[in-house]
Amino acid sequence: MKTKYIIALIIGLLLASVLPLVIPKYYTYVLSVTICFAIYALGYNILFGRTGLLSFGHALYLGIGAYTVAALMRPELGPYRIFSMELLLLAAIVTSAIVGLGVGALCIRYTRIFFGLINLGFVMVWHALLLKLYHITGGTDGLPVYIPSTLGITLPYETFRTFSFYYYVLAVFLIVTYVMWRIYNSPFGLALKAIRENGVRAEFIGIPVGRYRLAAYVISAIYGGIGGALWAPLSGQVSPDVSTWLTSGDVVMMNILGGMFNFAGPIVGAFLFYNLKIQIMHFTTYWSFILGLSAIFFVLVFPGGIMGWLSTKMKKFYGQKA
Amino acid sequence: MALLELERVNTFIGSVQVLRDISINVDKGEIVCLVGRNGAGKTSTIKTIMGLLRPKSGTIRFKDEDITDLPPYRRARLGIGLAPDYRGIFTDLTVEENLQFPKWVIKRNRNQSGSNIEKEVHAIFPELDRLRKREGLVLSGGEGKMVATARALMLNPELLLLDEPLEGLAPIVLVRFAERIKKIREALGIAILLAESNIAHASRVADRIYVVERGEIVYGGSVEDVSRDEQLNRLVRGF
Amino acid sequence: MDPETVVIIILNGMFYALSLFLITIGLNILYGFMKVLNIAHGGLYATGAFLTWALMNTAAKAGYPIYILWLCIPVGAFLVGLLALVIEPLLFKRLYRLREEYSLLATFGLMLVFDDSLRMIFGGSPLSANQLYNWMGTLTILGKSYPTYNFVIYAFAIAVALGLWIFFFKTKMGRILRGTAQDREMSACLGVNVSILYTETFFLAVFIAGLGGAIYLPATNAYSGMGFEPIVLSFAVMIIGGLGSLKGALVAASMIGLVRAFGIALMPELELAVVFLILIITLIVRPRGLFGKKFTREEK
Amino acid sequence: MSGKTSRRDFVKTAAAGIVGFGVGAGVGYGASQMMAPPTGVAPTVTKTVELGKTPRGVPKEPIKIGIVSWFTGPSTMVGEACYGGARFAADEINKAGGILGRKIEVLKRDCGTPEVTVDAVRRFVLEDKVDLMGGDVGGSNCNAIVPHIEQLKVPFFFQCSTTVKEVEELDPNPLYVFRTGEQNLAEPNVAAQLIVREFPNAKRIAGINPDYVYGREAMMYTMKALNKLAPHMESVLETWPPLGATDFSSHITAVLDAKPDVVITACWGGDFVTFAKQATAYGLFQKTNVVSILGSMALNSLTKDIVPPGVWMLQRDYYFEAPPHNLYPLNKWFVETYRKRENKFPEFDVMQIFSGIFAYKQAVERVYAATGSYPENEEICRAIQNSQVVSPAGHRVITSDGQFINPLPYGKTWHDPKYPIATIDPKTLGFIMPEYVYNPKSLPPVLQYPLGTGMKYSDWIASW
Repeated sequence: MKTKYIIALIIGLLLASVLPLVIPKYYTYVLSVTICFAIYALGYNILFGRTGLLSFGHALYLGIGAYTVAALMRPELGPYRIFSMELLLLAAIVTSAIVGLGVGALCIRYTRIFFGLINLGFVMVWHALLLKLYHITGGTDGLPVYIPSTLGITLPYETFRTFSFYYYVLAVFLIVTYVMWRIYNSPFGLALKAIRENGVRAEFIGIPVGRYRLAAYVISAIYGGIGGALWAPLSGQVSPDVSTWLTSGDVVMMNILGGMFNFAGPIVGAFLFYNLKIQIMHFTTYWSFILGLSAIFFVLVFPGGIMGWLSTKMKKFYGQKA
Repeated sequence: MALLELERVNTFIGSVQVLRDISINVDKGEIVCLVGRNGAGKTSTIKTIMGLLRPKSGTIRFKDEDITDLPPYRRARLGIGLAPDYRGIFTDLTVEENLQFPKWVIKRNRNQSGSNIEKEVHAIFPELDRLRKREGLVLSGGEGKMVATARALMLNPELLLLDEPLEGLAPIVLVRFAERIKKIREALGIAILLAESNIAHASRVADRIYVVERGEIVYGGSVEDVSRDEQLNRLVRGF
Repeated sequence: MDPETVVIIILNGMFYALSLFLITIGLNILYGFMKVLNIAHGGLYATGAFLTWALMNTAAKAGYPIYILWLCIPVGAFLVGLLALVIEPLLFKRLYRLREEYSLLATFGLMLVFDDSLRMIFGGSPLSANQLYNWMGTLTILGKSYPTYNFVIYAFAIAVALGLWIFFFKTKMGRILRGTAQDREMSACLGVNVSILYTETFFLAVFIAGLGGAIYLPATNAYSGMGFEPIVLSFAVMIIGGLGSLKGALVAASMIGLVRAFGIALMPELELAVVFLILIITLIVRPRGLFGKKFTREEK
Repeated sequence: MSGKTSRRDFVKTAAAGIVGFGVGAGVGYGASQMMAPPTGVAPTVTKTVELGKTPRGVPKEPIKIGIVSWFTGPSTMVGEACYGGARFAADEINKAGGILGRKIEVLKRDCGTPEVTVDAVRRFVLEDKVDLMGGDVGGSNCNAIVPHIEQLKVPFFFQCSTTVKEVEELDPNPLYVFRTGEQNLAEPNVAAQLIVREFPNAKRIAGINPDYVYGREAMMYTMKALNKLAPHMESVLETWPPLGATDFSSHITAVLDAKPDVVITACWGGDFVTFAKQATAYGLFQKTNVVSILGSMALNSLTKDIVPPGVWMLQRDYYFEAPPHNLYPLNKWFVETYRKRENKFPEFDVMQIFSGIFAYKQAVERVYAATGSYPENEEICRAIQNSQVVSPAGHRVITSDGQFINPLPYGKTWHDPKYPIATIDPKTLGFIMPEYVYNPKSLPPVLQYPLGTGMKYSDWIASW
């Protein structure tokens, strides 16, 4: 059983590493962006799918990660500008963790729609500040993001975005996915599941529900920050529209499309959502029409998401065999 | 001829079977009691009769009409009234509004005695006058049971379903309420099917008793027979 | 700032507030009765504006008298209501059973569909129908010009608020609705056809949103994407005022409208942030909102 | 029909790449006052020849033009104008045989937010392999994509969205970036001149401007220029409604409360329509004078009942009645043909992308004629720089930093029963000539804005 997984993993990795050599340049870039969103969605799911808290403002952390990177690269900083991607990632992790801790401490007392909307409130305040503090954040312009150095090497524009950074993003993705896998299977991760099923009962059996929810919140905030920090140099530009309630809706969509009760669900969902969007946008300017219809379709037909549907199919298949 | 007839009804909640081959009948003007322990299937039977649970197989007939597939509101309009175990008082509305509710919904009453039913109900429950303006939220347990029962009667039903009407009442109130149930039959001549977990209480009001255990009817017969059957008594008591 | 200007600012604040109010009522009704948080409500508001534009434009081109143009407003709203009769059985009926996040996502999808359909049908340019606005002319209040049409909106919104209050608290239908909102099983057992009642309620909520769009059309204009901004502010209004509270919606909408109007005059940099700060503070200090009911254990 | 002949003339004229004052341009309004045409083709050509490259044949595949602009949201009309103008140009060129036989295809992609715009541009280049791009994307998006365009090395013809920040900081020495309309720095300057000329006694100035880089710059530079030209004028209030606002009443009230003599607004598109309607009701136009900097972008939505007579409107660089149709048949043909195609009057975006594409065509043909080799993007861009093009709005000179130089029409709005929309009263229609655009005090002492020296615009104003 274990060897089967390892073989699958190695095949997947090989595939992932030769892919940029095969597919068109633009799609390497798209793939890298997808991976950033996958990290973001994966982090979101520990809150949403695992702990059962629906936040309608998680783009806050994507924005914080992205803006941290952009802000530290600002020319105004002169000699203090930071170009090392590793340092930038670290900074994004620290800021998103701090903000996550603060916001989370205020949020975790609530569940359901109240939790969702208090987060919406925070993302909109953050959005309003980005928009209105024109001199610091660039207002609607946002901030340009320059090409960072990865492991001390700075590469030219094209190579960076359409080739080298892909591997960097992929590496980070593998690390954080492994970490998340460990978290899911730790006693803490299982306790979160108990909290989702029944918060009151979880409290009775001695789980510190509040603290665990907060921890889950901070973890998801950090993942959002990492996703944003990696995405920013790929995009080359950040603007306040990264963090709105609408973009917060995107991550919910990714999780539900992929299947929020499945570990791989958000990853599949992010891949599906972003590429669907890119492809539809290619054909028509009425892309949001089709995106909207597919959201409705998925909710009604595959409420468990792609992975949920697949895993029940698999179970049936294997169940019959056995 | 039977007013209500259940024939080999099987009901599931999710994948759990809660009723197994239930066959009961209630005649016109009869008070029938379902007796059983908590979780034996009394409430599920009543919900199935009301249409809140859909049986997987079997038929339910009311006044010789097959109502197995009718939604609850159609059954209510046909003449089945329910006072559920949780009382189901609309807490936002006053007692008066709660009582008027069925009348607003069903504009034309089944038979022409519609205007009298209100008087009759008030005659049976004179305390209602006092509660009239009270909000549903501030009723005591006994008052709540009374309002729920009275409200079900306002539908002018031919069959009244009472789920645990005596549960949790103080002894004096209980005796009084049991008398009221009998009075309802006397005044309106309708059939009553009630669920109860105590055989002694049941025998106060019922003409006939069905004993339910694990979703099955284990006994059906007269009150006297049940009271004498020590084995059944033990089964229902649980010790 | 002279006192006359303060009066005008208050009026301006209410102008904005009442549009939020009209959307929030619908949201409140839908959440209160069906526990569906309908993001697509913004799209229905926009549809109201666009359909009314189509009617008014046709009527004006055909040279119909002004009262016909007035008539376009309720007719436009009614047409949006008819739309509700289609989407409710097709989509929303299936959502009532699902978890909140699913209905959020589905209505979000519906919002996108609405927005794009409107653009497909009406094109991307903003559409204006100024006949009524111009016909009403300008009023002088304390020496300041003020559009007379705005008073139509004030009167209208107050009428809607009063009408709804009477409807919910004084009519049979309204009280049946309130009972059903609390316990749909029980009211079904008392003979209520909940399915039809839900459709009717949905019609009512959508009709009000459509009316909101229709009545604001002469004063602003209809453009694609117009549903997105008010819907998020309406969520804020709904939470601040308290879920399901009519009074709360009115008070909270006024609060946001006034904060915004004075914000623009006094501290334009922070106007938008303040609105959401109010939301956050409300949720922290008083999560059930200003006029919301106490939560039951299950709701917490 | 005269339109047909004119069109053929036009296509021929442009195709031949006549440098100087062509037949159409000869009658072009103010053409004689254009700057002396510099010549920039020769160095490029010689360079290519010197390098001794093997000549490149004309590629078989069609030329792809990618239009990046708004195709969703409240500014959709802008995208439609750009796309309509590009298709118009493409159809005309294709009818006449294409560019060296290559047909033109027009693609479009939505811009939306800055990141989306960057992505759209990148996708056009990397995936669709477009030959040139164009579009009006707004100031914020423009600032975002300019650095990427220079890296992606595909020419981009901006319509009207370039900002002072872009010109001065982000891309001071553009190669691939072309501005087919005036830079944003031109308008505030012209607005200031207009105010000084029309309202010499005004003291209090207020602004209602959209809250993004364009609105901010428009207000800031107008005030800078006014401080120099008329130091007695001061800004009493500046309000910033968001882009896409539906309710301006609070902003209008605040402005009225400040009792200004002149109100400057850079609201455009749907915003201007709503603004105009609400401002009328609040009596803004009666109580004060309004100068609109970009209101004409709402041209087709300005039905006669919205715009009150007497708003001074700056027309960026093209207004469909100028040059007058009787004097300049090319414009007449342009307006009439466009109306037939789209049932709309051409906004300046239409004209700008149209002339941009013709400048591109002209450059390709010219370099090919000189070298016998199909030019690379860099060569094409160098050939466009310092060239000239005949446009429906008159003759256009393109500077070494990719700026199309042109006069700015302005005038007071009124309603001509001939048209279903509000138009400019011909009696007030005037032009501010390019040299004045960059030289407000041509009244002595004469100061020329040192184009191409990299001098900052604010420094220049300060030096008046």
